[in-house]
Amino acid sequence: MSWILQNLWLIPVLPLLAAGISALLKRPNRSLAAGLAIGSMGASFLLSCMAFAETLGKHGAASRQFHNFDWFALGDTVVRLGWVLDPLTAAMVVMITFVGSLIFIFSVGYMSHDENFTRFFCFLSLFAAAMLGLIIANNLLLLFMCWELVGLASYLLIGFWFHKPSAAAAAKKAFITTRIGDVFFFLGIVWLYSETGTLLFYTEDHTGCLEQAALAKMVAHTTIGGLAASSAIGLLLFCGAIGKSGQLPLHVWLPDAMEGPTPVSALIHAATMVAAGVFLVARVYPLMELQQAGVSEPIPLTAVTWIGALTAIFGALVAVSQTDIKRILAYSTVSQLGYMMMGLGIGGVAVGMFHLLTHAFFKALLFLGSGSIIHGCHEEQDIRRMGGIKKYMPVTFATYAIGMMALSGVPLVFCGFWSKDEILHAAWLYQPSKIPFFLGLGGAFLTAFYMTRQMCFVFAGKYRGHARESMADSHDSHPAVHEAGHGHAHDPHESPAVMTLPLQILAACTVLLTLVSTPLWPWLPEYLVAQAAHFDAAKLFNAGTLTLLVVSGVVVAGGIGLGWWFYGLLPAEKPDETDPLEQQFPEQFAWSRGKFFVDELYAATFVKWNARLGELCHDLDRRVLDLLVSLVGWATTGCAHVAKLFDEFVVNKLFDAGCTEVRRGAEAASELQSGQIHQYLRSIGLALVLFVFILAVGCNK
Amino acid sequence: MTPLSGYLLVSALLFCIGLAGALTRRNAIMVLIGIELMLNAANLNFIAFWRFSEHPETQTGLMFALFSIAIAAAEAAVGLALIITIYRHFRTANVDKVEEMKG
Amino acid sequence: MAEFFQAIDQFPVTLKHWLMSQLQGFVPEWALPLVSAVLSISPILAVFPLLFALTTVVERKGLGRIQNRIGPNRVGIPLTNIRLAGFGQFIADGIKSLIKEDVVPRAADKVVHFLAPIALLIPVLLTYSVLPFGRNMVPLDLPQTGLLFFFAVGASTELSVFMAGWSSRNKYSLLGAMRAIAQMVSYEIPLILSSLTVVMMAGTLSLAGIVESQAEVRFGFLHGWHLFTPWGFVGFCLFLTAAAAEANRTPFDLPEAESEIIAGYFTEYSGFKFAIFFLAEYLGLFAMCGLGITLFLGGWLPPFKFLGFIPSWCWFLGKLVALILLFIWLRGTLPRLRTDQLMGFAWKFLLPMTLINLLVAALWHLSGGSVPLAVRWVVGCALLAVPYWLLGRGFEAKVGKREYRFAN
Amino acid sequence: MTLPFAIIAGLTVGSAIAAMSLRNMVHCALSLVLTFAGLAGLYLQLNAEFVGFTQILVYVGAVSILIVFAILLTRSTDPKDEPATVTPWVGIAVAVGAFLTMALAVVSSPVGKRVAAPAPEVSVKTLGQKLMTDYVLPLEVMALLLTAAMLGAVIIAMKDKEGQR
Repeated sequence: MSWILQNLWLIPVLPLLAAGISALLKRPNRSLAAGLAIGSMGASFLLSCMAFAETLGKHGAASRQFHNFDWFALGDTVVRLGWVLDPLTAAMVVMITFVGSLIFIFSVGYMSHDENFTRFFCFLSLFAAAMLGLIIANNLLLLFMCWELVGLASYLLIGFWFHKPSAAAAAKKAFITTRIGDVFFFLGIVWLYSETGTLLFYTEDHTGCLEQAALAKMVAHTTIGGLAASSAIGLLLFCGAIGKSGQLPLHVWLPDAMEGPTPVSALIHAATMVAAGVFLVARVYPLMELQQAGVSEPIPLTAVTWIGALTAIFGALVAVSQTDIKRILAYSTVSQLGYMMMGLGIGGVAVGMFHLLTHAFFKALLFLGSGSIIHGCHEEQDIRRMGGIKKYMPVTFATYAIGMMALSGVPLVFCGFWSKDEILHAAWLYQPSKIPFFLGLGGAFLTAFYMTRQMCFVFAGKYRGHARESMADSHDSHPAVHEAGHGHAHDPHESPAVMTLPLQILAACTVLLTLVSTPLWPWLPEYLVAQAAHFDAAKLFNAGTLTLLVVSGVVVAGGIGLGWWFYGLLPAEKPDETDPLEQQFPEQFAWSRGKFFVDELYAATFVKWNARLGELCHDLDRRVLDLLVSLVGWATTGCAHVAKLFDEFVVNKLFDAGCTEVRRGAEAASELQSGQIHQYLRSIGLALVLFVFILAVGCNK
Repeated sequence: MTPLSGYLLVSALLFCIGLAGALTRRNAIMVLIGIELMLNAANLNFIAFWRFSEHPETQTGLMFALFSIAIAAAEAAVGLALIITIYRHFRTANVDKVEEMKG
Repeated sequence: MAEFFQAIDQFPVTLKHWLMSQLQGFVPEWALPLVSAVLSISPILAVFPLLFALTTVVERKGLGRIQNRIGPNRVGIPLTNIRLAGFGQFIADGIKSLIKEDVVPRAADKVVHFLAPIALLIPVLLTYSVLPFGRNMVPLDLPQTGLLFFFAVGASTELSVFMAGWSSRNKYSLLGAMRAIAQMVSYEIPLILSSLTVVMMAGTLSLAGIVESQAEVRFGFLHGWHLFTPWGFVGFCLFLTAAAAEANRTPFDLPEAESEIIAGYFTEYSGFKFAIFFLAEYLGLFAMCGLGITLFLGGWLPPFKFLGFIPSWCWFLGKLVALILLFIWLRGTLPRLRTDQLMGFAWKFLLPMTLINLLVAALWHLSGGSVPLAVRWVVGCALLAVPYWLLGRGFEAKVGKREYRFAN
Repeated sequence: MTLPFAIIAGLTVGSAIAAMSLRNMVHCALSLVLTFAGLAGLYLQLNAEFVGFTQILVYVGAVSILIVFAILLTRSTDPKDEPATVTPWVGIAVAVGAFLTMALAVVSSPVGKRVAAPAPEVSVKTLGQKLMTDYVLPLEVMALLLTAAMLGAVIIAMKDKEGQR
């Protein structure tokens, strides 16, 4: 067993230690906290690279190594935990530690004015530790624990500025919404345990729950509605992923989560945590793809595909009309997560995870870029109040443009194009239905469109932020920021190097990643499923691939072109102008602007019903239970009155008499209590003499 | 070699001197000194009995003496602190003047 | 050759045995142990007071050099013109103190006043009885309780100081005595705790045994002095600090601070009694140094194996002289502490440090054999350096910057 | 009875009597120290080296210092000619009675005639091992007691802050 496998646990434990230590630090120890967090992340990154090197050049089953150990034993049952090292794990840990380190460094600049700097890095480290633990876990229970820890860290970080009511509400919303998915997830775990008797994924004797014996047992067991146990468990586990990854019914928390600090949005709500759901599906893929007898397609994967496709188009549709720079990116994330799910559902682990990895880089880049913009524009988040920033912030502009092109899928040199193309390719080959393909294509078109719209608003034209300056800074998002900055002219300014450097590195990675992800040499996707990649020109130049490349290229070009036509030709002059798109399609635009009113729907249904139920319980408590309690109380009072009479006339009389006697006796005895220590000592001495005498005489008899 | 009774008699003598002092002296510190003497007499007894016992290798007497020394140290510290406080309060350390608790 | 060196090494021992065998016939049977004891004691009584006498001159001359003066340089051999660079000064001082009038204050408690210097000198001399001056040269070998004896006897000097201070019926004397007692009681704890590390490692209270425990040779040439370990080094520093305070040496010489309370508890002593106090002070310092040498500096062991041919008692004396010179240097260099600083230093710095050092020594002992030496060193040093830094920082912050109101 | 024993015992008892009867309390304390030292000598006579030296360290080095400090801190404001004792004859009578009974018990008991076996081999090592094994609970309790006593003594003797009373 190699050294790195033995010590894989160090990767999550180092950030955990950093979190623990910085939790004990005092507020002024800012540089120490930041140094600890970045240092631990850097060390974890080095370890991750070692783990990565360990998996290189291994193919098939040999690429998976794991280490299990006993956690505790209850009677005969031994609960075992462990960690697993395979390409999936290695790629994820490298990505998380690398992107995480950059985001940590960025945060040093972004949070430099915040008084709770130390706490921020404590939370970030805690999050990183939990996320890394989630990735390396070889046990569903351990994965779930880390999953919940990740959720907790996300809650803490979204609500980092908890004095803002919106941030506190967003944190609560994120926590509760993901909890709904987690309940099902936990049910799935429990069911899985009852079916297989273990939660380890892989074991030395091949009895793990993702291995042949357990899978065969599960697929053979049919439960309610003719559903095989494996399918039901797969669906339940997917519910967890829905909650965490912001898939369609439970996506509402993710855009609100943008209330947190921007590095948090980049790290948690774009690159890593939301990808945990996708990762979960990829991790339990052997379970997901089990084909139930009598059904043509694996049921869980079908659900994954459809939910993913719908989310992809939904997110893109909403993103078209938003005005908050971070919200656009948030809905874009929802949409891209849908893509990943769809990729997993129709193309397998390689396709979905490939998009996850590339997306992590360019979405982190975009979020950090938006953070830099927000920072530069004095905490302004509304794109209508920006504009013309290109000339103020050239570095941010260049890197942001790279990110935007990667997200839109500009052909050939951006990795985003190739990973998205893989998904579309797989969708084209999807047998049961072509609808996901067209949904995906529509999503791609919209993505290009809304990103162009955002770019035009932010960078083109001239700066529109001055209009707001006349008003008092009424909606200043965090008070400690830029107190000194209010004096000088309120032009946007470029961010410090500590913030632009991570941007540049991420932009470089976004481009460089292309080298290993084209169909010419598809090293990254093949690595993820532990197969050797070959340089194969034929793969690129066969008719199907080529056609698809052209089609998606055209679609992207169309999206960008349309966006430019709407927004780029005539940049907005004033912040409160009507959106050009709104002028054309007012009704549809209203739907999109209102996010299809999902939040309102939930408020009108689930939340309201819940409140009703609460009121009902309250009424029940007050009317019925309180009455009972009062009755008991009255009865007790009545008894007490009777007892009081008895007390007064019987007990008290006797007691008084007794007391008089005792007092008389005590008065006599108190004469002995002279207060003179010598007298007491003398008595003790006399008693001693007496006792020794008796003892001596008695013993000698 | 001195027999056991020699040590026991010395110990008894010390004890009674201490007792006499504690019974007669008016100053609280002197009373405490008397008590210390009595404790030491008891220690001497422990050691003497240990030395003359049939199984001295068990060291029980030594242990008892050690613990008793430690306790005596604690007792002296607390006792003297109490006396100092009494002195501060009553402006005297004579125990026969401190009789507020009499019946 | 080797036998010759061994003969020199064991010369005092063989001399005593020879004398005893010569006296066998003349002395009655019951007096023999007594004679043996006298023979053991007399070299100590000869060597150390002489060393004291020389030290006084060296100290005065050394301090003079440090303060850019010359120091005593007149007195040489009497009735001649040989000046010996002033090294005859101690003889003159001795004669002066012997023939001076012995003044006792009228109000003094005469008996106690008389007994105090004696009660101080006796325990100090007693401490010498357990120090191993050389190979096989321990006057009173207590294999079970050597170190305990040293501390027990050393502790009783406090009472003599009290006797001197109280019986003089003098404010300054009493103040000095109180200061001295508070200081000695406080610094005795770190002193004992820092010595405990060595006891833990050597597993014995016998001082000769402790020296033997450092005889192990490392790397082929280096003797395993306890000084050459992280805990040993720190322990030695703590020990020296506490020893300086125990012996009332600068920077801890508050009990006899001339500029504040004249001469402290022996303000009212003159003549020969004063000389005895002086002697006892220095002998106490020498004994402390001797104990430090025994515990940490390998006692009579040479630092390198190949230097083993030099007689063991020479090594002991050499180290003793080196430590004495160190103390003289410290006296000439360091200013005196304030009382609150003195107490704070003992309780807030020395005590925690000695406790941590004890812990480190225990770790060192337990990790022996299994953990590589370098790792033990690094961990040991880190465990000691971090508390040192933290404690030192807290201490500094407390002291604060002093303002010299009248100097400005 | 041997000569060293006789000397030490005489010294001990004599100084104890002095400690209890002298009028000057500092003299009493100094005599008490002599008693403690004599007791340590008796322990040495009984081959209990460790306890003997501990006795010196604790009593001569610490307790006696405590006592003289206490004496100096509570210098009496009472008039000089007041008697130092209270109804001495009763107390002395009780003490003498106690001694007579105990002496009677000692003399009449056969145990007192026992002569010591050869000196037992007592090593401090086994003493320490016993403290850490068989007697570890008392040891811990003792540590707790000493800590509590120290804190208690400090708190009791601490001056009341201004305005607290």
